[in-house]
Amino acid sequence: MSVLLEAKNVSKLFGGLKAVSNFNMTINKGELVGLIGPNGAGKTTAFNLFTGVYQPTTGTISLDGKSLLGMKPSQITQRGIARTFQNIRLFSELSVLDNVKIAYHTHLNYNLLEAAFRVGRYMQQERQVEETGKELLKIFKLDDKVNEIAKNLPYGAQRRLEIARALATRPKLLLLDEPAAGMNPQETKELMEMIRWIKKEFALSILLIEHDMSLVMGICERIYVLEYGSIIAQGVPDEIKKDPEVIRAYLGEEA
Amino acid sequence: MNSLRKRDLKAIVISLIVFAIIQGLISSEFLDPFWQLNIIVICINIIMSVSLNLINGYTGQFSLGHAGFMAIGAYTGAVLSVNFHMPFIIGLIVAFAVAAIIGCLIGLPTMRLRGDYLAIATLGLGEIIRIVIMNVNYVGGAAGFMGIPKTTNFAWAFFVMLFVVFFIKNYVNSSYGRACVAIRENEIAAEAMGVNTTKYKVLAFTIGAGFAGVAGCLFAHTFYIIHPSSFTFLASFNYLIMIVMGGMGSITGSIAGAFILTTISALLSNWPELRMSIYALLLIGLMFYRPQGLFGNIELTSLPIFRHFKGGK
Amino acid sequence: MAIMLKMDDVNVFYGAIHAIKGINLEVDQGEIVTLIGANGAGKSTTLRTISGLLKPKTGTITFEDKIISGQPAHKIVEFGISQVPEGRRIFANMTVMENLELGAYVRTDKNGIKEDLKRVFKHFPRLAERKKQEAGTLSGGEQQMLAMGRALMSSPRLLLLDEPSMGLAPLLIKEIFEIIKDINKAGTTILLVEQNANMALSIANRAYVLETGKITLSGSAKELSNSEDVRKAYLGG
Amino acid sequence: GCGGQKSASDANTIKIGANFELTGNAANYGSAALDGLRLAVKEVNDAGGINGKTVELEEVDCKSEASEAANATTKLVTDKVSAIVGPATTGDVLASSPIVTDSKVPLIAPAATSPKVTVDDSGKVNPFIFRSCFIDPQQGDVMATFATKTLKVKTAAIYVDSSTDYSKSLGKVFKEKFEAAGGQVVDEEAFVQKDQDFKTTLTKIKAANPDVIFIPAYYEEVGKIVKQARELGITAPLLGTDGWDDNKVVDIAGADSLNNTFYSTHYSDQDKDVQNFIKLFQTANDGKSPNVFAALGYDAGKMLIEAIKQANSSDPQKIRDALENLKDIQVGTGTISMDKNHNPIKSAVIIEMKDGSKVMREKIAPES
Amino acid sequence: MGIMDQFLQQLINGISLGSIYALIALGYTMVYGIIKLINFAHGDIYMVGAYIGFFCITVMNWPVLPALLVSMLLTGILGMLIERFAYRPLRSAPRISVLITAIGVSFFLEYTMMYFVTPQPRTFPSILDDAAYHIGPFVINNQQIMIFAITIILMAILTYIVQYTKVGKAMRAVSFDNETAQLMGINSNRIISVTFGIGSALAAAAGVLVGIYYNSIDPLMGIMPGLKAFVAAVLGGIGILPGAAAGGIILGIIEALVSGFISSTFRDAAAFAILILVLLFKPTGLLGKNTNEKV
Ligand SMILES: Nc1ncnc2c1ncn2[C@@H]1O[C@H](COP(=O)(O)OP(=O)(O)OP(=O)(O)O)[C@@H](O)[C@H]1O
Ligand SMILES: Nc1ncnc2c1ncn2[C@@H]1O[C@H](COP(=O)(O)OP(=O)(O)OP(=O)(O)O)[C@@H](O)[C@H]1O
Ligand SMILES: CC(C)C[C@H](N)C(=O)O
Ligand SMILES: [Mg+2]
Ligand SMILES: [Mg+2]
Repeated sequence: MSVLLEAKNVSKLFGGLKAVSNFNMTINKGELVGLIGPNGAGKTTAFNLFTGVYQPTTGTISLDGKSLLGMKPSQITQRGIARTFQNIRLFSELSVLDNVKIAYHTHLNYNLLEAAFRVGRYMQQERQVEETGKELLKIFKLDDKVNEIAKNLPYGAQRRLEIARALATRPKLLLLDEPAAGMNPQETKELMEMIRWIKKEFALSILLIEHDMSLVMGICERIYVLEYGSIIAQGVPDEIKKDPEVIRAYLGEEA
Repeated sequence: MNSLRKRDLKAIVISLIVFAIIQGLISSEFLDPFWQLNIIVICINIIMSVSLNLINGYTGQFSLGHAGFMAIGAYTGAVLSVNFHMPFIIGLIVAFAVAAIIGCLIGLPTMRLRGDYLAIATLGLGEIIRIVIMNVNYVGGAAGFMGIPKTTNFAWAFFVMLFVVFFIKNYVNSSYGRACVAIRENEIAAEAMGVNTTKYKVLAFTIGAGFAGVAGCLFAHTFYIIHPSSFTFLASFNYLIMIVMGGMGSITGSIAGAFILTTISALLSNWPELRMSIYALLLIGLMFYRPQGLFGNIELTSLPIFRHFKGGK
Repeated sequence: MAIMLKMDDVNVFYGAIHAIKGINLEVDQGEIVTLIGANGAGKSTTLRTISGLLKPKTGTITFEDKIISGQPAHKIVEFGISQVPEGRRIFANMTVMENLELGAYVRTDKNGIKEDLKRVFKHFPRLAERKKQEAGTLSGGEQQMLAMGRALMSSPRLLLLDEPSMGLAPLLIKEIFEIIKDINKAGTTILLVEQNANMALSIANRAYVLETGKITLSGSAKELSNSEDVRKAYLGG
Repeated sequence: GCGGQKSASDANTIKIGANFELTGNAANYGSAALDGLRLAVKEVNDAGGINGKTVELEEVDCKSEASEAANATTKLVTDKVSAIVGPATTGDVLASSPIVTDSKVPLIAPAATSPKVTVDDSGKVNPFIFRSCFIDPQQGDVMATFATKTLKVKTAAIYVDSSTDYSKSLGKVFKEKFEAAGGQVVDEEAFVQKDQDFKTTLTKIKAANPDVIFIPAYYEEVGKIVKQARELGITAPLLGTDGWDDNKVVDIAGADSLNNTFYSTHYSDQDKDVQNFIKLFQTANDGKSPNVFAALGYDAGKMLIEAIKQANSSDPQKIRDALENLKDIQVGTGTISMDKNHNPIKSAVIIEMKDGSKVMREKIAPES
Repeated sequence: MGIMDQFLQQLINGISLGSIYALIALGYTMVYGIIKLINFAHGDIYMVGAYIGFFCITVMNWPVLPALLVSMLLTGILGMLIERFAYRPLRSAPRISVLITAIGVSFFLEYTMMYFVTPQPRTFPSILDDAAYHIGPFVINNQQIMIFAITIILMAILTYIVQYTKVGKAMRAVSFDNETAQLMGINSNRIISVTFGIGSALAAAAGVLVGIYYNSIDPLMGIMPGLKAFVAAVLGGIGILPGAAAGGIILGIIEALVSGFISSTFRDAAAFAILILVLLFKPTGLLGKNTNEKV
């Protein structure tokens, strides 16, 4: 197995607060990894560091062996990391299809004048985006809603759309931040199936943050546990479940 | 897809018909000079509002300095005609370029600001532009620039407007426009989709500023005279009102907003003392009646009646 | 037991969207009643309507024999209903103490307020430690505690809780549910909305199931947790 | 409004446009000049009109703004007036001038004193623009001479309104003449219309310690500047020009502050040449006394009426020709003739303010 | 006068000008803080305050203090009425429409006032004896002292109200989250109304003081100071009371120094330039907290 993402000794300070400290993580190609830990442990911050929203105070992060330091989020997306957000961030006034179309942004290369006068590469590329976009939505059972405004979708559909949109950027690594938040146990079960299927279908690696243990223990191949910005444990689900440190800090007794 | 171009073609034919009718009314002197002038002003205001809408409505960047760029275009155009005797078309092009370049230079640092902070910064920049002009004696300073030839006629105003509207319409319906709208909807998510938000914000600001410059050049050649006081932040408010009234994020809305407000203003000139009070009440009333603007963010042309016009979906 | 809250054929709209379609619901004095349902079923809408943040288009809500529907939100607090809103919504730029004081905004009985403050600190000792801290810097679980403490400061007879476990780590969820039970034992009636239906049913007396704005099932918490339909739809098994 | 083709001068009337600052910063000048013009028109109509035709005034407000002045003038020429009187101030006249030139309608500016009004930068006389007052080089000169000869000062500061051509050009003339007479300009400052606070700049001027301060400006700002200057403890004489000649200055600055100030203007009401006009005006206006700008408006009206009489036509072009050749006609402020630059030859006076009232210090006949 | 003396004299000039900006800015910031509205009509409320004061002093022949208080009271009520009838109906509308409404209200106040009092400036009578105190080479007059003192007093009262009283806490709560404030039992409409009242009364105080200081008022007098006050509020960090006061004074001083040492025609440009520079380095103003949206 080859390494896709590697974070070495990463720390992030907010003022005096060490949100992430000495963080080390590797994700291999094709892996599905979980990241758990108490509230405020620094999980989302880790995502933000991977995607260029924040720059690490110290340490290095690399994708496919190439450093991501100093890159803007948009550049990192072009390199192949896509994400969803803890609090859904759709383009809420736009149609479902437009949400996905925007994600193809980096794969379009007609220039400003071609766009303004609708000549050259414009027509052909626009047609292609429209078609691929619709196909993708079909996979996520959103094809009957292509023209609906995103904010009018039910919550679950919004979560699906956010994942579809992330996939449209054609990532190598997909980061999911609490995809099951606000879902009931049944909905969570369905989501679990979907994540498995995506990983296979799109042949990518996934890193996910989640507080719902049924999901995390159910699908993750490996799990990292964060507390106060530091990794306190890592391993396969069965090890993690039994780890006394994890039970003390996060799971609680009789987990 | 060819239907896209067909639609454009149809729209152009319709525009030509509109042009022919109005030009006929002017030539036959059915419209008196007052209204002839106002029709030109409407075209200029449409350019202003549509270009501002690209910045405010589509890209979601709250700019209150649009009149400043108009001033740049106006003074550039005026200097070229009066002091360098350049043909009008050169004036328009250079006005675009100068306003766009300054827009870009201003946009680069300020587009980092958000919301109301951006609004006040752009307002301030608009005022700075105006105050600098006020201190340049070469263009008449605070006393104004006089003796500009009256070159702008209805044909110039109309066709330049048509060009600008089509340019911006096609722009927003491309991946460029989608990037802008994505920024408006959620900047962080837009970045996560690979949209270089700074680039597209500055680009929208630059293009918007450039076309405001074009409008300014037309404006300068309409009234014989330009004056820094025509380009205060109150003028910028006026264009803002037009796009809000029409509906942010709707080009047809901006056109309607510019048309309606300019016409109302002109009609009210019959009651000079009460004109502004009535105007103010109308404004407030319209906001109560339709807070999201007349068209919201929907294009008039996407309403059902217009569908078959466009050749269907 | 006396009926404390009663919703009678209540309909709520967001513009044209018919979010709540003729709900009938009762909460008795001293109970924990839970409202479960899928995303967007209308659970929060129901609570917001009771609190007066939304006005029902038709139907009435009665609280302790007074009709409260149509009253503004700040009046309803005075009647004795307090809500812990979805997502906590603490006043992040104020201190913990100031948040708690705002909770007691409608009250004038200085001694009563002091009593209740003590009570809150007993339930949530961690808040007592952090009186002076700016609320926005609290951890997620602490913020949830503050939101509940703040609601208790108005000394409500009915407490509405909207997804108190959302986004919390498993350990904290357990803690919060323990506290809810304590509060109820101390005499406050509770209407609880939860996605975490297993937990909710485990502490509730009775439950209602809400589906796209309608109540489709109701009964004792035990009955519902054993119901095949409920388990399939909401409990993940 | 729509279809505004109002009847042009027809068989029985001659229509004259009156375009004045009725609101805005220079409203007092405009309204005064219009009062004077109305008086002239009333007189001729009472006397049976011009060759049987009544003179009709179409009055428009240029709001003391250049662009509005252009709009208002456009409206007048659209309504086919035979000639236009006004606006009062230089800037507004300059804004109107290309329009009347394009449509070949003569315009008489009653009070616009900048030379640019009638003669452009290249020295070409604008065929359609005339005036009924003296010009700025004259009053700039008068004040510079007064400063050096009468007040015997060595240094001056100049504080101009950079938003008016009037003020800017006067500042220039004064500087030239003052330096030519051996004086030294120690500080030059500018403000713009509608400024409220002048103290900061006045502090700077005070630091330069000039013997006099020359402030060619309009009444609103003059009043505030004088007041704030005195508040700052500036005791030096303040010099001004015809823009000072409005009672508003006294209202704002207060009589005390105005002591030790001097300005040039068109006449003094103690002057015997104008007594006749003053009486006429008082009778027509319930005893209200005119100011200089009413007189200039009256003069403009008189000149225009005389030109129409001589042209015996309501044709703008013919009226223009007649205006160009006016000679020795009797107007409110004396007898005047039009020179080749479309300027009448008039004398200037210097007024000193003493406890709120005007005292004539000098009357300077034009050098010709 | 040496350069240092000149500098100090300009500082005095700047502080008195800045105190006026500060007074107007306080109201701006309060209103912004509570409903996130850039109340462009605020400058015109200040104008109305000046006219009411003018009326009291010239027509009713009242002394300054009662005129000031009555003007504050009536203008405060006007502010509440405007909020009630123009802004409250749009509480759930997009912010930009409320902004346009505010511009509408601004035009309405300006031109309706103009219709009744004519556009011509009115001259305030000199009522305070403008005794000037010469301290060495500097001059301070009564009015400058009075403006500064009134500003400081009002500012202190206001800070006390907002920080320590129940109403003040309610204001902060409504400002942070209107809906949740209602869940605390706060009648947010009433609180918003009170905020408008106080803000408008402060503007009225500034209006009367300016009338006395510059002794000239006109219906459009509010436009520029209104804008400057807004700039001052943003400079200090909008929504923050001490920020508004500091912003106002700083702005006044900058303007004075620029006109004193560079050129008064660049005064406004310099004010805006400083604002923009500050924002580029501190996007939420001098005293503002950096509240970057948490991702
Ligand atoms: N932009 C920021 N500025 C200051 N502090 C921050 C910022 N972002 C995060 N933090 C702090 O860093 C810490 C880690 O936050 P983070 O959001 O990563 O937690 P988390 O593990 O995702 O928690 P949760 O499970 O509740 O989502 C917290 O204390 C948080 O308050
Ligand atoms: N402000 C609003 N405007 C329009 N529709 C809304 C609004 N708020 C909620 N809705 C709609 O009303 C319905 C009920 O929403 P509600 O928030 O009550 O659901 P919920 O059961 O609390 O769901 P969740 O588990 O996600 O909190 C949903 O379809 C939602 O989309
Ligand atoms: C009315 C006058 C004061 C006008 C002044 N003489 C000018 O030329 O502008
Ligand atoms: Mg998180
Ligand atoms: Mg909910």
